[in-house]
Amino acid sequence: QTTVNMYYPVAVGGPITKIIDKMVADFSAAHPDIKVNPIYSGSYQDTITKVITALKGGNAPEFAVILSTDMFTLIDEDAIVPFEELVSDADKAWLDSFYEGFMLNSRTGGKTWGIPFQRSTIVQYWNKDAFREVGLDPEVPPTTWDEMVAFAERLTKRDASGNVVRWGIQIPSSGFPYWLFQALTTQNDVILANEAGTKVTYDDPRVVEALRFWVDLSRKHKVHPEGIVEWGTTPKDFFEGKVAMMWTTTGNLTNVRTNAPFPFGVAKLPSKVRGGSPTGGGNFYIFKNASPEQRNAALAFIKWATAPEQAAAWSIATGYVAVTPAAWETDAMKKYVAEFPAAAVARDQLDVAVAELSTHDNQRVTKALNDGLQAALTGAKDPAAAMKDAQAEADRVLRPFQ
Amino acid sequence: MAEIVVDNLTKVWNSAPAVDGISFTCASGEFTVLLGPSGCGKSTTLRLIAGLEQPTAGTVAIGGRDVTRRSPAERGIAMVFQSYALFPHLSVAENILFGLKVRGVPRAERDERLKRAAQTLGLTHLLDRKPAALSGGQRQRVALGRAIVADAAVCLMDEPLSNLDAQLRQEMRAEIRSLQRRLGMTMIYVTHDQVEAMTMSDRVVLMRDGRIEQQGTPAELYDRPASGFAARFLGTPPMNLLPWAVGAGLVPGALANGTGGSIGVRPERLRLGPPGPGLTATVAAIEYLGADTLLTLDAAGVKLIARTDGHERHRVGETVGVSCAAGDLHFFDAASGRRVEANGNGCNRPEQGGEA
Amino acid sequence: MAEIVVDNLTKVWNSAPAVDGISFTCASGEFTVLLGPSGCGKSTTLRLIAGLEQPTAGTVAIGGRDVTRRSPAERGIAMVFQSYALFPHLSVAENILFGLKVRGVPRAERDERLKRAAQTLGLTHLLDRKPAALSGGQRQRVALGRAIVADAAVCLMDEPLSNLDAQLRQEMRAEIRSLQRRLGMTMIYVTHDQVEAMTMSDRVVLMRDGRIEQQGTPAELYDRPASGFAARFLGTPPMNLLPWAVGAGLVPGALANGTGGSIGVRPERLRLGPPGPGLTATVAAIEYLGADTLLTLDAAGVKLIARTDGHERHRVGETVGVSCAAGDLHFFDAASGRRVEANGNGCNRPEQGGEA
Amino acid sequence: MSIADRPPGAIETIGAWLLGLLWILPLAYAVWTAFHPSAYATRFDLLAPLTLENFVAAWQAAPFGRYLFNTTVIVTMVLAGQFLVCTLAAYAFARYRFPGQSLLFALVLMQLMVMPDILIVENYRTMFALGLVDTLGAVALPYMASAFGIFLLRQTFMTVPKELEEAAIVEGCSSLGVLWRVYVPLARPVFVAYGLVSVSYHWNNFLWPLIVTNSVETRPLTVGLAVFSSTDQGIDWSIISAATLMTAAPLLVAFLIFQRAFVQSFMRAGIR
Amino acid sequence: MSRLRTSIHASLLLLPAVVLLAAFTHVPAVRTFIGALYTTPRGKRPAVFVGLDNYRQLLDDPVFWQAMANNVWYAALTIPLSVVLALVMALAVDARLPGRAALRMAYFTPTVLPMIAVANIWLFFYTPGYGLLDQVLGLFGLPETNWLGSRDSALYAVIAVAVWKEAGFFMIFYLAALQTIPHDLREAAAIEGASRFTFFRRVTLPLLMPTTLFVLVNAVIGAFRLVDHIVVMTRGGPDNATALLLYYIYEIGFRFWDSAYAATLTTVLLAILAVLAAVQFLFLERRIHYR
Ligand SMILES: Nc1ncnc2c1ncn2[C@@H]1O[C@H](COP(=O)(O)OP(=O)(O)OP(=O)(O)O)[C@@H](O)[C@H]1O
Ligand SMILES: Nc1ncnc2c1ncn2[C@@H]1O[C@H](COP(=O)(O)OP(=O)(O)OP(=O)(O)O)[C@@H](O)[C@H]1O
Ligand SMILES: O=P(O)(O)OC[C@H](O)CO
Ligand SMILES: [Mg+2]
Ligand SMILES: [Mg+2]
Repeated sequence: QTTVNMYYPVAVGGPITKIIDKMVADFSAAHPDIKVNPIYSGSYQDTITKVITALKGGNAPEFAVILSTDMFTLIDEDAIVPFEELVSDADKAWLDSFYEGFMLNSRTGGKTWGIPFQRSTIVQYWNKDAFREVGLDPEVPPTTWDEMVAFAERLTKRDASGNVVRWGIQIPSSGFPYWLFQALTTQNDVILANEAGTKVTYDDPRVVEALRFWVDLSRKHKVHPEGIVEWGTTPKDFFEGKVAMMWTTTGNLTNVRTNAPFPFGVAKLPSKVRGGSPTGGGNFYIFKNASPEQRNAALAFIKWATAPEQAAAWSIATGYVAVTPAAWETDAMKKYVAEFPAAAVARDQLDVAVAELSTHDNQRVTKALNDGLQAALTGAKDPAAAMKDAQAEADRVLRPFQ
Repeated sequence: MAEIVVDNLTKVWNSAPAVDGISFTCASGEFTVLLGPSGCGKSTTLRLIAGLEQPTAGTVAIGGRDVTRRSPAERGIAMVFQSYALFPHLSVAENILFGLKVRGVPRAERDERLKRAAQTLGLTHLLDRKPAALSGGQRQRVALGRAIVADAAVCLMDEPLSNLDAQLRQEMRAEIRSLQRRLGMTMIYVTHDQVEAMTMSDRVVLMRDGRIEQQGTPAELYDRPASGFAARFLGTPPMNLLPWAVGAGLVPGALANGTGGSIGVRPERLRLGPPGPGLTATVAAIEYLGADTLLTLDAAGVKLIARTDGHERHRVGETVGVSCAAGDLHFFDAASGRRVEANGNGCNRPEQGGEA
Repeated sequence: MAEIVVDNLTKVWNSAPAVDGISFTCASGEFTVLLGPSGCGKSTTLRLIAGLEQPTAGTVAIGGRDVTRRSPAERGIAMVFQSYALFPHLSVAENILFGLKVRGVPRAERDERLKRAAQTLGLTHLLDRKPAALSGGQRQRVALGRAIVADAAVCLMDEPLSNLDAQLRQEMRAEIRSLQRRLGMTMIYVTHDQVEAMTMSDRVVLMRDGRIEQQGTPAELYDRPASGFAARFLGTPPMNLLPWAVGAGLVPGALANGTGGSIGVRPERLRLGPPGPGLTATVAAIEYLGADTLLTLDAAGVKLIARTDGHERHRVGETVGVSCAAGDLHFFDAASGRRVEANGNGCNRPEQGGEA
Repeated sequence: MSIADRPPGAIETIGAWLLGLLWILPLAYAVWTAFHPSAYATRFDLLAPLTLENFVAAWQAAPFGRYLFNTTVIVTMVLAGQFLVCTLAAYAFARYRFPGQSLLFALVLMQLMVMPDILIVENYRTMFALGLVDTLGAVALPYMASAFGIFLLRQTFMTVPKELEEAAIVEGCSSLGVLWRVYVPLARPVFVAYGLVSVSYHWNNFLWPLIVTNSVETRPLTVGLAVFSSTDQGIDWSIISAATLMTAAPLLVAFLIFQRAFVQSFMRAGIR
Repeated sequence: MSRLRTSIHASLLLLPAVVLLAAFTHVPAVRTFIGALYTTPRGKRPAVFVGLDNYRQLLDDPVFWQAMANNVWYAALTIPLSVVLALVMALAVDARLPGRAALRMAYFTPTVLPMIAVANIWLFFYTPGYGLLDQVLGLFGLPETNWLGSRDSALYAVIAVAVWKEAGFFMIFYLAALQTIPHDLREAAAIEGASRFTFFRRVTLPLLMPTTLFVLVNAVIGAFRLVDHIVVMTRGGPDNATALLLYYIYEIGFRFWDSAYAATLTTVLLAILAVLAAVQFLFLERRIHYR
């Protein structure tokens, strides 16, 4: 019997550890020769910390679920093996069975380093009651930036003394502002990083334009709260009626469904030049220090876990997007979508999805962007200047990789 | 102005009363000594007067004002603690000046008072030391200094001289007494030293088990002790308390027959001579004290102590006759231990109890 | 077995010597009293013997073994601290038994000893209390109890009775003395109480400013004080030290003329009578002490104190004649203050200094 | 009642209570939200319905029973180790004079500054080399010698009156005897304080236990708690609060039991 | 006791502490410092000796300087505030206040509650609009404020949490230390007419100095150490407005995995703390009355 350890994070609410345990138990029943040891390892951030600490201590796990964007970090640490080295020719097809949008973050240099597992995109949620209240059609979300601004202006409500009691739109800007910003840049038809993860285009005029749009939402149009908007409280702001429309991960779907005290809608993000959203979430990675048997065992589990039935069950339980088109064809999934059509929005958006910003020395490079975004949003810097500084910093960090 | 009236004062610690309904008055400018055996409640009484403890019952009035619920600071008192209570982080000078600084006495006057007190107490060369670097007696003097400089209307002292040598103590006695007179302080003073009690005080309050056994001038207490306890408590060595039969033998023929009560006579009142008609005893032990010599006498199994001149020589085992003047005898009731007055000039023991 | 030899012991605190090269021997089973004014180095000497301080110079030997570098625990001593040093977190019983527990004395014996000590000290009903809930005298008794139960070969006591009343103190004196005798303890005992020094000790070591002024039996010190200092230190009230001219008047005709030295006479040796050929003085003050009365006399501007019978009555302002026996006079050198022996039986003052 | 412990005036009382209310606000909020449906997490309505669902949900999200046991074992080990190791070391620093003392003390204080979190990679390596990864001992070991404890106890021991040590020595106590019979009992309020603080810290310690443990058998409570804190899908205050109360309750109870130990004033009270 | 024996005793007493400290602090710390002289090893690229290059990089790093400035400001506010509050609290709950036990509990809660959870609760307090703070201020008609999301207020908001956390923690030690002050001193001072304040200033405070030294050293170190709430609440944002040194080190070390640079920063931070601690120690230790 082969034993393999799997680190996994919990990034959404609900009894995730129980679901994983059950998945593992089901797998064991089918593969008595493999023992998978699931090790809950905190949040995404905790998990990568734990993995790399263990790695540096010479004790890395055999495989793990880690953010897709950490791919370059793991490659640079020489921690993981590409799946091409593991799969038989017959399985090559399996590598192509995932949504292309998700694979953008899982491949580089022609090799597949991660397998999509708990993946997401950004979607917009809107409060139908608020729409109705201001005379908007509650079933029609904005589909372009201009529409969004127009809607938001109507939705923003002020009390007698001029204090805002409801904002029209909210795009969170704490934690990983770059991710939400990437939606804006994508819509403005610009890609932030090359596929090799060695170059970024923060100072592209279209990027600056996207940022200026975000800043203008609060400064010029006054339909978006000023300053930094907390990611963690945004859903609550929505439930509280403090905002009429919000952008957040599709992973929040279950949360919104249970907690919103009003009818709500879910839609693809609006478009400017084009539509689109970055993908997000975690991939499976297999680590180098695993023995060949362990690698095969891990691979067996990954394959099993991403097979249509499992992927569908996982998606229904968590709100993540099932990672293969096949999964959406299963009966369970069809039934679920029929019951709850909003669940399909994120998938539908995959057609226009792009890779989440990911480069070598990823955290530093994204921090450069985050800092620039926050500087602009808090009014400390002009968008152009902020992006110029961010570009300079990113270039400095990426120089060794070019 | 600073008369102290203690009325029915009671303090109970977990059900056991330490002070049990005592009342006394200390007139303004008077020097009262609190006397009594260890644990009888002297310090507690002082602390109640100072306001450091809240009484279980009773009141304290100072200068005609009921201060029972007032804070110590409002009572206008100075105090020497039995435990000294020196501030360990302050130098001797700072300890002494603490109260003056607190009260905002001007610097020049402070320095002046400090200088005077330090001189009186022989602390001048120690002013910069911390208490930890002082001898026991020096610490006690610092505590004394703190009370002296205060010039308070009421001064409470709890055995302020117990750790000083005889000579220094004598000087301090004189110093305290004259200070008290000069400033017209009302003083309540706890001591174990009989000489202090007798020489310094205007009044003595003798306590026993939280109650007052007797109060009066020192001479009253010494000459007419109200009870066997009072009789034995004042005077070193203490008064001899003898069974009727033995005591009567000291003044042959003068006393009618009687039973029950006891007869007291002070050691210094006993006269030794050759065996005669009166009491005969053998010398059981001899203690030479320098100025005096104490003889322990054995009169048919009853022990009594006689104080004689320091140079008078007796031998252990010697048989002597013991006598005294009829007026030197004290009578105490058998049951209550209270004093019974000899009626008339004669020494006939009254069968009927006197005061009590 | 437990002889204590102190040799040239010196302790300097920041350059000022507290103990300055003292040497004395306390034979096994002997009771030595350390006497001296406040701050003269008594406690320091005791602490050096106990090993609580390291001497700057000199050695301490106990039972023939040099223990100067040994820890206190190795010296086999018990000690009563001047500050009591009770463990505040332990009850009275636990405080007393502390050392026995440390030394692993069996429980039954511990209980036995505790019971005995508590009874002796009158602490039986206080055994469960913490020190904070005790009166001053009770605390001191606990400290005493701790030393008593130890049954150590050497016992050091620093003013162990200073906070007890006269009566209790007398009992304790007897108790300590008999215990010391019974167990053959070697005792070094610091006290300010003259009576303790005189009655309890086999030897007295009188200290002054860190040095030994005089040592000997109590009677030697009282009867033949080696200096004016020693003469005045022992005895209450202290010896009168008079200028030659005045002192000579006390024994008219007996003394040759002389200058310079001083003449000492103890207050209890002065005899008062009607004014006569000798010294004439007026009564300046009267202090009634109960057993005695102290008269302050003024002989042409020189003050002297006389102790008289407690019942003798004089009046302030009265003129009296003062005299004494020639043998009661003590002579001291003017310059050194040391004793000068009167030669022969007569009382001629020798012009040439005696000893020293 | 002695003057020393008379009640203070009304203004001080009110001030102290206002400060107390301010300080307890987060806990009060946690209690409010934990017992109400999440819709009331931000609305304070006296008539809001009460519920235990948050607790049920929190309890089911992780094996809290087992975690509680692990935490208790870890905390006990840390505390016992700290008391022993720190007491001995503090005693040496407070009462002995030896060459190199200041240097050594400075080195100890350094641990106060070197945040253990910064050293986790190195410490993980050490634990791995010792074969202790994923054991309860590994969680406790790095914290047993605490500069904080040594410093604290040294400061306390330095204020113990010298006479008491001397009395004990005369009574025949060895060095350790003095420590055990005089210093430790006299420092009791400080030991209680340190104990409470140390227990609280390790009860809530997260990163190191997360890194060095891999299994349910060794995980402490905080790892379970972390399931709810800032998940990427937003904060659910109701469940976080319920879980927080669940994990912190034993500490709150312990504090209420032990806080009385702070009023046992006795240092110096007995010597004269 | 001879010097030799004293030294042997002392060494034995210190042995367990020294071994543990060395194993889990000093040796790893030294290895970390040495790491600061090399590049960060990554995967197949081994570490290369670069001498002081990492320090040079640090001098040019604007985020480092920003974190430094933030931290100085943060320390300048949290240290005095938390120490003074701690003392005030200790005095309050040492006295016979009604409900003293409950009050102690209240002050102590920050120590008991896990930071990961409690930081989220603070997040609620600071939430614009319906957050507790804004709800209360709203009663006075004040507009909503983005406490954590604005550069002007974020650092203060974070400081408030730190003070909340630290004051109750230090209070415990002051409370315990207050018990070592003999009652009779308070009595003596009362007799002398000293007000509570005078007694506090002239007696309590000096006698609490050993604890104050302890608390101060810890407060200084704490001001550079306590970053859990930053991790949860602001992650150093907005735009590094709440980045503190240790948080920045944490980010470099465990998010960027640039261990060499993190070691460099650690060394600098340690040097700062060592100097601060030593200054306090040398300055205060001599002025402290210990018994
Ligand atoms: N720790 C110390 N540092 C400096 N000087 C000290 C210290 N301890 C005592 N002294 C000084 O040494 C001298 C002798 O002190 P010691 O305690 O031996 O006196 P003592 O004879 O016991 O006096 P007392 O009868 O007042 O207790 C005193 O002048 C005292 O001030
Ligand atoms: N805090 C306390 N708690 C309980 N009992 C106490 C407390 N303080 C004193 N006592 C008891 O009260 C009684 C009277 O104590 P107090 O101190 O007044 O005696 P005292 O007359 O001053 O004795 P001493 O001469 O020994 O100092 C004693 O029996 C003592 O044990
Ligand atoms: O919240 P998730 O799981 O959708 O993922 C968020 C982003 O990937 C963060 O970079
Ligand atoms: Mg008393
Ligand atoms: Mg002394």
